[in-house]
Amino acid sequence: MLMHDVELDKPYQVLDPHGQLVRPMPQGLSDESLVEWYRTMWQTRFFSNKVVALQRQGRATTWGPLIGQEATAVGMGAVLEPQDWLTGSYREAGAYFARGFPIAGVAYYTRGLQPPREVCQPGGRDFRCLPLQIVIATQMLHAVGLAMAAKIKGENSVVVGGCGDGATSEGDFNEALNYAGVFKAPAVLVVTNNGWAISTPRARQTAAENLAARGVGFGIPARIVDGNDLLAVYEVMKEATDRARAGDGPTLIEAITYRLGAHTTADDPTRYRPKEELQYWEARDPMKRLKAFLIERGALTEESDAQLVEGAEAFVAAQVQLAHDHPAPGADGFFNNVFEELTPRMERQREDFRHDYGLSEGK
Amino acid sequence: MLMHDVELDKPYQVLDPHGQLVRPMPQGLSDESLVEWYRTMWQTRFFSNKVVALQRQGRATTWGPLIGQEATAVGMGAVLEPQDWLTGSYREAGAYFARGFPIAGVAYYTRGLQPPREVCQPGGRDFRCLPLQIVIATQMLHAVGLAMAAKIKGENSVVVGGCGDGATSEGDFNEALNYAGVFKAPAVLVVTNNGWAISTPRARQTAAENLAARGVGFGIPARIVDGNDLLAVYEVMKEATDRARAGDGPTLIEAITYRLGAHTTADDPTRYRPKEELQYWEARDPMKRLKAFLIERGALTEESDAQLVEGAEAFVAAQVQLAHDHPAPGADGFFNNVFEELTPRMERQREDFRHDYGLSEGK
Amino acid sequence: MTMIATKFTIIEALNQALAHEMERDPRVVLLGQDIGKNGGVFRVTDGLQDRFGENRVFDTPLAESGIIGTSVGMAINGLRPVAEIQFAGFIFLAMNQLVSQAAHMRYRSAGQYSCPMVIRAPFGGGIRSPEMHADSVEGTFLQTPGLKIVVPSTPYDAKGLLTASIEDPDPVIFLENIKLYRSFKQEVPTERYTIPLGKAAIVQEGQDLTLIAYGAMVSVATEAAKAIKAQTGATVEIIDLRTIWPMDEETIIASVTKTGRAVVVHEAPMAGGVGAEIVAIINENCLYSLLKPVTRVTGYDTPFPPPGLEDNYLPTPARLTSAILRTLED
Amino acid sequence: MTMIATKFTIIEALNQALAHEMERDPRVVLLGQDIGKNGGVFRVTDGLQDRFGENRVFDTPLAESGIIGTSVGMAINGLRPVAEIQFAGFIFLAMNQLVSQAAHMRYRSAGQYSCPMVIRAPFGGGIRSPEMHADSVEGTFLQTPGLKIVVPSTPYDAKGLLTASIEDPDPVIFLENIKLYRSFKQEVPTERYTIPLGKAAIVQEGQDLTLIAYGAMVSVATEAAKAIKAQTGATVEIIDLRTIWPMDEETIIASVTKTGRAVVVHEAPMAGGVGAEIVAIINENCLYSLLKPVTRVTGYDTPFPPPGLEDNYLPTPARLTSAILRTLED
Ligand SMILES: Cc1ncc(C[n+]2csc(CCOP(=O)(O)OP(=O)(O)O)c2C)c(N)n1
Ligand SMILES: Cc1ncc(C[n+]2csc(CCOP(=O)(O)OP(=O)(O)O)c2C)c(N)n1
Ligand SMILES: [Mg+2]
Ligand SMILES: [Mg+2]
Repeated sequence: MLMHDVELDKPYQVLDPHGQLVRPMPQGLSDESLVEWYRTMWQTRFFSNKVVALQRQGRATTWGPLIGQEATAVGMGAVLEPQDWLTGSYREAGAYFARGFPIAGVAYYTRGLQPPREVCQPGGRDFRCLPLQIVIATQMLHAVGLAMAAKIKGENSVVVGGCGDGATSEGDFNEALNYAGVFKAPAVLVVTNNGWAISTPRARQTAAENLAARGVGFGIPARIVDGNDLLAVYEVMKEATDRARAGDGPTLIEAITYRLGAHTTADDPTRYRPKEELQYWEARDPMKRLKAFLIERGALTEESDAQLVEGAEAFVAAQVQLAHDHPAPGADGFFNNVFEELTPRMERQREDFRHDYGLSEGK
Repeated sequence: MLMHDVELDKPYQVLDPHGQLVRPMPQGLSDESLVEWYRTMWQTRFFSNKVVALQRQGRATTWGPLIGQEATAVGMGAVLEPQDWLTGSYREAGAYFARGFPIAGVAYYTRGLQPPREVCQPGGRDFRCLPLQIVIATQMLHAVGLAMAAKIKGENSVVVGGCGDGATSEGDFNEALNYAGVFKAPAVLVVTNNGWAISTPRARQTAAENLAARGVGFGIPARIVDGNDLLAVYEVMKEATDRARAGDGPTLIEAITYRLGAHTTADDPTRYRPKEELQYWEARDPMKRLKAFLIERGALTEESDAQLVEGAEAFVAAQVQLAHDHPAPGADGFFNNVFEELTPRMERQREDFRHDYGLSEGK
Repeated sequence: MTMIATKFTIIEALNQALAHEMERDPRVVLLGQDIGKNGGVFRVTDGLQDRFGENRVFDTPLAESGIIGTSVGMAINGLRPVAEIQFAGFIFLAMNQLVSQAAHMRYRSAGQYSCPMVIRAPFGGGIRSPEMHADSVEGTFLQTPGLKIVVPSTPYDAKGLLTASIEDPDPVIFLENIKLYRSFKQEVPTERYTIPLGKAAIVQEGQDLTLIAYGAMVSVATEAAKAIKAQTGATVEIIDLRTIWPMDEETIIASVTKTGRAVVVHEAPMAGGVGAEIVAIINENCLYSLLKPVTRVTGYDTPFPPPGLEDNYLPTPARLTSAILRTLED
Repeated sequence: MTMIATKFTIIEALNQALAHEMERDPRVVLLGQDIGKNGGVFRVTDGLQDRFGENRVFDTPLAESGIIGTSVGMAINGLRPVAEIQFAGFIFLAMNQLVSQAAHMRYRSAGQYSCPMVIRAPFGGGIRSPEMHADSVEGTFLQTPGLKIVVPSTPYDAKGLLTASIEDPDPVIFLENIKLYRSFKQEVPTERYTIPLGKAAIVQEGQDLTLIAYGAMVSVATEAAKAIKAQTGATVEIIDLRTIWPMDEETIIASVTKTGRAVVVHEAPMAGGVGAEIVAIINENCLYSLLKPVTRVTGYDTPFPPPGLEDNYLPTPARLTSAILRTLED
């Protein structure tokens, strides 16, 4: 089913925008899992909206909304096994949640602080999610490196690296594809094509008709998938991670979706984006599609849905609270973790800082 | 004839290895031009061999031999008009010569000095060849930038950028393809695939079957050409520069050839390269092929060929002599051309240097 | 020529400088991420694409090396590109094109080709921006001969220095403190003018200590100097470098020779920062006038901290004041 | 433990260190361009692919950002990559992965992930190498908190410092002077040993002046010190930094406090080089002991010159001697 040059012009779909199956259900999917992921999609949406609200109140740093992309994100993270790794940009937080990474971890981050181990690894479990990446495309090389290490060590783990459509223009993205191909790394490289890189439309990002075509030139199989269709994303991701796990190497996946929100809380999309486009995509909301399907299937009722949605909101609120209740590092916390140990000069600088800041008796 | 995904697996050929036409002669080619280019190919070979000899005598810096790749190089430079630009790596010197850039310019460079304007631009003509590039792949972005400028200014000039197969792995190469595509730059990006990047074979450089396939992912038409067939290289280059000149945008060209020499005078290819491979390619020497064709065509006789070859060697010797006779910059010459003017501190540093070096009375 | 001056922010002053130069010199083109329709994430290029067309003001793909690398080509082929890097911390993705190419082209071509281009980039802390959005890079580029480094501290300077940078025959990296972008307005002539590169400004004269600053640290310096005056009566001479490289050694040397004491302040980490070079210059030229060691008040030797801790990292008037007090002690 | 020592070049010492660590620690892997079958362009990794297999010693595609970026991933996932950048000047292509990623990973993950990795790269002048093959980059990285910088000057140090670097829990850039690679042999224990990072060596003790050097400049310093001794009878204390960052301030301060005079020497350009930081450290800690300004003998503020002129650019014993003489004057 994975292919080089064929079918690169139409996204793979399982559910149509009305939630009707256009292909058979992917194998091995239980209703429980689907409902679980649907819940995570809602948690992701609520969380994003919550942070936007907090940001407006001055209680969160600049934030890039996740809404509209929940199916891609959750599908990306949902297929992973405990031993796998995940690394993505600020926009892939939903994938982290689907993998189990605590929402509180990202909530803590929005306080403008690096979330500590206790928050990211509750119960001591390392979710193997690298800090959300800000420097566009760099994480794709990390993904390939993580995967190369897994292969060298003979471990049966795969790595998912996620980035945006804009990221595909960076040298690092292309070097990542190339290294993945050459080393047959067990990596799945996922491009969430949400149509825009800030104000730059996909069409100005590259002259190619699609981003999956990039795979050809690096000898990597590629797929285009409807990124608002959780079932399709899941299926394509599953297939790609299975391939990687079986030693058959990397896959490039382009998921077509749309950022319904602003680029970040500092952005004004009305400056560059036609209203009709937004309307078009609002009608293709990934939550609506999955809900319709789950209801038709009987896995959900209007009532249980309302409960689930409410529960998701409450869960998010609790996670955010958890993050805000967790102590901030000391005022001098920024001296930690530069190296494993402070250099003698840093010790002196910290001493001076404490003195200036009134943290210690001083010298 | 230019195409995306088709024919990317067989190099375009006009002459077979025995110099027999397998396709019609490219249109508009005179025998005089062919003989002229054949001469430049010999000049390139003699020049390269001469520098290797000089290097062994300690009279030239490290040098990367050009031999085996003369048809690609000369075909790449031969199609250019005076208003066009050319930029390539150390291995593309033959393209510079075909464009008219003085051999003396490169000979001067092998003295370990930056060739000055008087040597590079005899008669005041700027050949629009950027200094041979050492930092792999960077010149491909310059080529695209030169082309973008030509387009912005509405000038009817095209730009050829040349690099090796190894260079295709660098982020810059891929960014160059992408910018070329997005801005529809009048650029022809030529990859001289000589099979090796130092000791790294093409197959370890990328998992893709060929390098031209890279064009697909950037929306750029691509061609593969037999790089030891001057007629084929010429035709493909002509077509690509014509397209660029007509405003139809960039082309990626992969020329398949072979480096018959060492990577550089510091390299020992027997450490990594099978002897049989060398033998295979020696039998496909681009000079032999073109000679056989020109003789069969009556454009050359064994006798006139011998004369031409002898003349090429003599010409090279004279150019090298010219370069060696041209004065070196002063001992303090390395202070020049950092900025248009020396900064006050550099003035003082130069003064100190002159004093230490005994160049002036000192302070 | 009478100059009409109105009050403008740095953003507006920069926008004016760009508009003037584009008006005047058809070779000037602007490129960068989101600089066209969006006017840049900080709106420095607002309205310029509408005014000068997509041929001269254009968005690029998301690739910094591509921005600088193609600018090198455009500059060689007769244009004067003014490239925006969305945040200075991302210049590292274009480091090779900047260091080994843009800054070396005149040198490696023995003067045949050159790169008259400007790289504009916002930087600096104080606005709780995400990772790598606040990093100061000027110190890193001191080891890049062939590159000029400019950091304005006021709207007036921003306009005059940017104009001079565009006019300059060599590559200039022009670093704009985000915190200053809209923090205050100043009278700025609406006409074109230049402020020469390589010349520092004496922000205020003083007798007792020389305080060397640039960018956002100039106003921190001014506050500290006021506090010192109030607390001790001592007068501080403040030098605003304006151009980091080539550095105006003359002005520094004259001042420190006079005052005998000096403090340097910058946001960048201490190790190998601009402050180190300034101390070295003072050491070489006015050691015998020095009454006390030169004090460096800088970012600490850590990465730029996460936004929630940045206030503790950035030099403040209080920290600077106490450093000055120490340096004024006998 | 008795150590058996034989004479080796730096190349051989480095090769031994790599072999020992690979033998000892299955996490150590080597990657880079042409390091496998070819053994690296300088043969530092000669024979290691044969010995440890392609799984642990492998050639990469020609992409420096890829080398460092994948090393970051490998280090996080439990390996100890030792990456070779073919020439240090090409590290600029990987600058972002090194500065914002490798050096920041521990910091940005609040200590959850780290990058124990070594980047080896040859550098330095004196062998007439092509453009960008001789550039010194250590000064550029002083502004990169989170990165350690090591430059050995002898075979003994090369082995001990590389071993310590591989063992170090944080990223280390390990810069090897090409000129020293095969220039002399020295007794090197065949056993494993480490030389602690962050500690300078006193190459020779002296009373009259402190001469601070590293890498290839150490032997230039030794020659100059000999000349000074012969000409004036003055004794020069030579400090070999070994680790550029974190810098061994203690050793520098103790020495300069004793001698009252100092000269710093490096190949890199003067502006913003390691010398500037050293002068700043001396200024801050031993100004009152200083009898003369500290002198910097460095590359000039120009790009590294073309090979035909490099001898005029590089600090020589003669240039250093005359700078020492000036610094010794009253
Ligand atoms: C290397 C780098 N350059 C520029 C930026 C500024 N920036 C942040 S997000 C963004 C657009 C990213 O677009 P895309 O990859 O499509 O991801 P999306 O935001 O749409 O999820 C840009 C240019 C950055 N963070 N890193
Ligand atoms: C950025 C960079 N990395 C590494 C090198 C060292 N180096 C010089 S030539 C070369 C191989 C180049 O191979 P290819 O692009 O195929 O060109 P060829 O030499 O075969 O013509 C390498 C790795 C370099 N010059 N620049
Ligand atoms: Mg996007
Ligand atoms: Mg090659």
